[in-house]
Amino acid sequence: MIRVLLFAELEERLGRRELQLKPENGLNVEGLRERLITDYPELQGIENAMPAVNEEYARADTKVSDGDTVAFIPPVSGG
Amino acid sequence: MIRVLLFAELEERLGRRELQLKPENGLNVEGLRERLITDYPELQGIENAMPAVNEEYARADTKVSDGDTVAFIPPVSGG
Amino acid sequence: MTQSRFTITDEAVDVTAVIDKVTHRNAGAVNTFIGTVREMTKGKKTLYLKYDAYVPMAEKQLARIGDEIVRDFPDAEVAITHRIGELDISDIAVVIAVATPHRADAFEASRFAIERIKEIVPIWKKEHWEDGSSWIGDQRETTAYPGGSPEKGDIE
Amino acid sequence: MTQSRFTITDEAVDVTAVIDKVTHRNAGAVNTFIGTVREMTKGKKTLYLKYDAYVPMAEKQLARIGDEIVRDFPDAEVAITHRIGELDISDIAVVIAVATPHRADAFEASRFAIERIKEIVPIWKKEHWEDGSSWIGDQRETTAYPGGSPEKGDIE
Repeated sequence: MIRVLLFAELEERLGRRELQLKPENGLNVEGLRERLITDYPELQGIENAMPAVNEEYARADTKVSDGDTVAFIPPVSGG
Repeated sequence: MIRVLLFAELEERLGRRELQLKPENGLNVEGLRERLITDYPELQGIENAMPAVNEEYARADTKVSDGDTVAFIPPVSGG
Repeated sequence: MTQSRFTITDEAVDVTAVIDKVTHRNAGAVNTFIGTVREMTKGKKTLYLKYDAYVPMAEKQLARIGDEIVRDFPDAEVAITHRIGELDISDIAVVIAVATPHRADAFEASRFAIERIKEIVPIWKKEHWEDGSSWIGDQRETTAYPGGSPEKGDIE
Repeated sequence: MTQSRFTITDEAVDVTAVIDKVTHRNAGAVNTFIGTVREMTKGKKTLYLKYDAYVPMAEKQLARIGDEIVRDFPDAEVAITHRIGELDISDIAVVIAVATPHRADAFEASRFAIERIKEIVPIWKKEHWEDGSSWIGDQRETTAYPGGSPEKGDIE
């Protein structure tokens, strides 16, 4: 499974922080995001979140596979 | 009397921090400095010290009179 | 094991403990930046804040900021602690401490660190005002997105 | 009476106490500069330092620096404590704390304060090395005058 993490407003919209998604051949970050937008239309704003794979910022074309953790990081506001 | 204060290297050269000088009519900071140079030739470097009268930086032509405190402040190195 | 220099915590931040992590015999200067919860922002009164973080990644990103500083200032020692959870007015949200042999570098590196935190560290602030609450969606603290995330036009 | 914000002391400086003097509900940022005694300077090993001051005038000059900062940053709160007497390696010589609503001002004001201390505050440092000692005669810490005060050619 792929572990998906959502934070801040995204977490609030979804009502939880974590999802499990089935891996599929050739899936990349952008494909995974599109699946989320389709399956969870309440995740408005996810298109502007920065993706991270296994705790490192990742590109849209980064491949994701079984066992990976993919996080969608809304604009940050620490400090 | 005029109280004269000397610090750091000047204090070490003189062997003490404080002097009392007799006031005289029309005496200003520069005149006082010249008297010190004459009376205490060991005060090398006093010509480069910043004068202060009553705890405020003063100009060479600032008048000094009975009861004043005149300090000679070598280049500072705090911080 | 020594305590990590790059930490997310849900407890009150001890400024002195962060400073102690960086001071050493050849530090002549320590610059510390402390971010606190401010009551008034543009005429709006904050009651309290909530910070959340993606903790393991946030700690990695803080450590990355430390690495970036050491790349530019090889003699620098850096420690950063960011608090999460509910914070009241005047509570400390973040403490950055940078020790360097000479003071100009300490100022520059500390300034870099706080700007970089607002760019790359996955921490989010939710403001609670008298009349509602909102996740703050912009890392420069200048814009709040009522919807919680920026609209397309806001980030180009 | 509240403790003065601009102090010369012969005791160890408590960083937190200085910071506490400036934090308030509308401070969002506190910048702290801590000057410590560094062991090595240009390959020369310091054993300890002695600071001396013209105390009442030094406190007035510190307060003046605070006034200068508030003139430029009306919302700033400033506190400065400088220690005198004998200091060992890593001891704190000076703590500057500046609180402002926004962080850029805190950095700028704190930086201004340390530079200004080195220009106008009557405090002197005597370095004790393995092979001797000297009053440091230049406010930018770049030149030591073996005679303890600059020669004519050194200050133009």
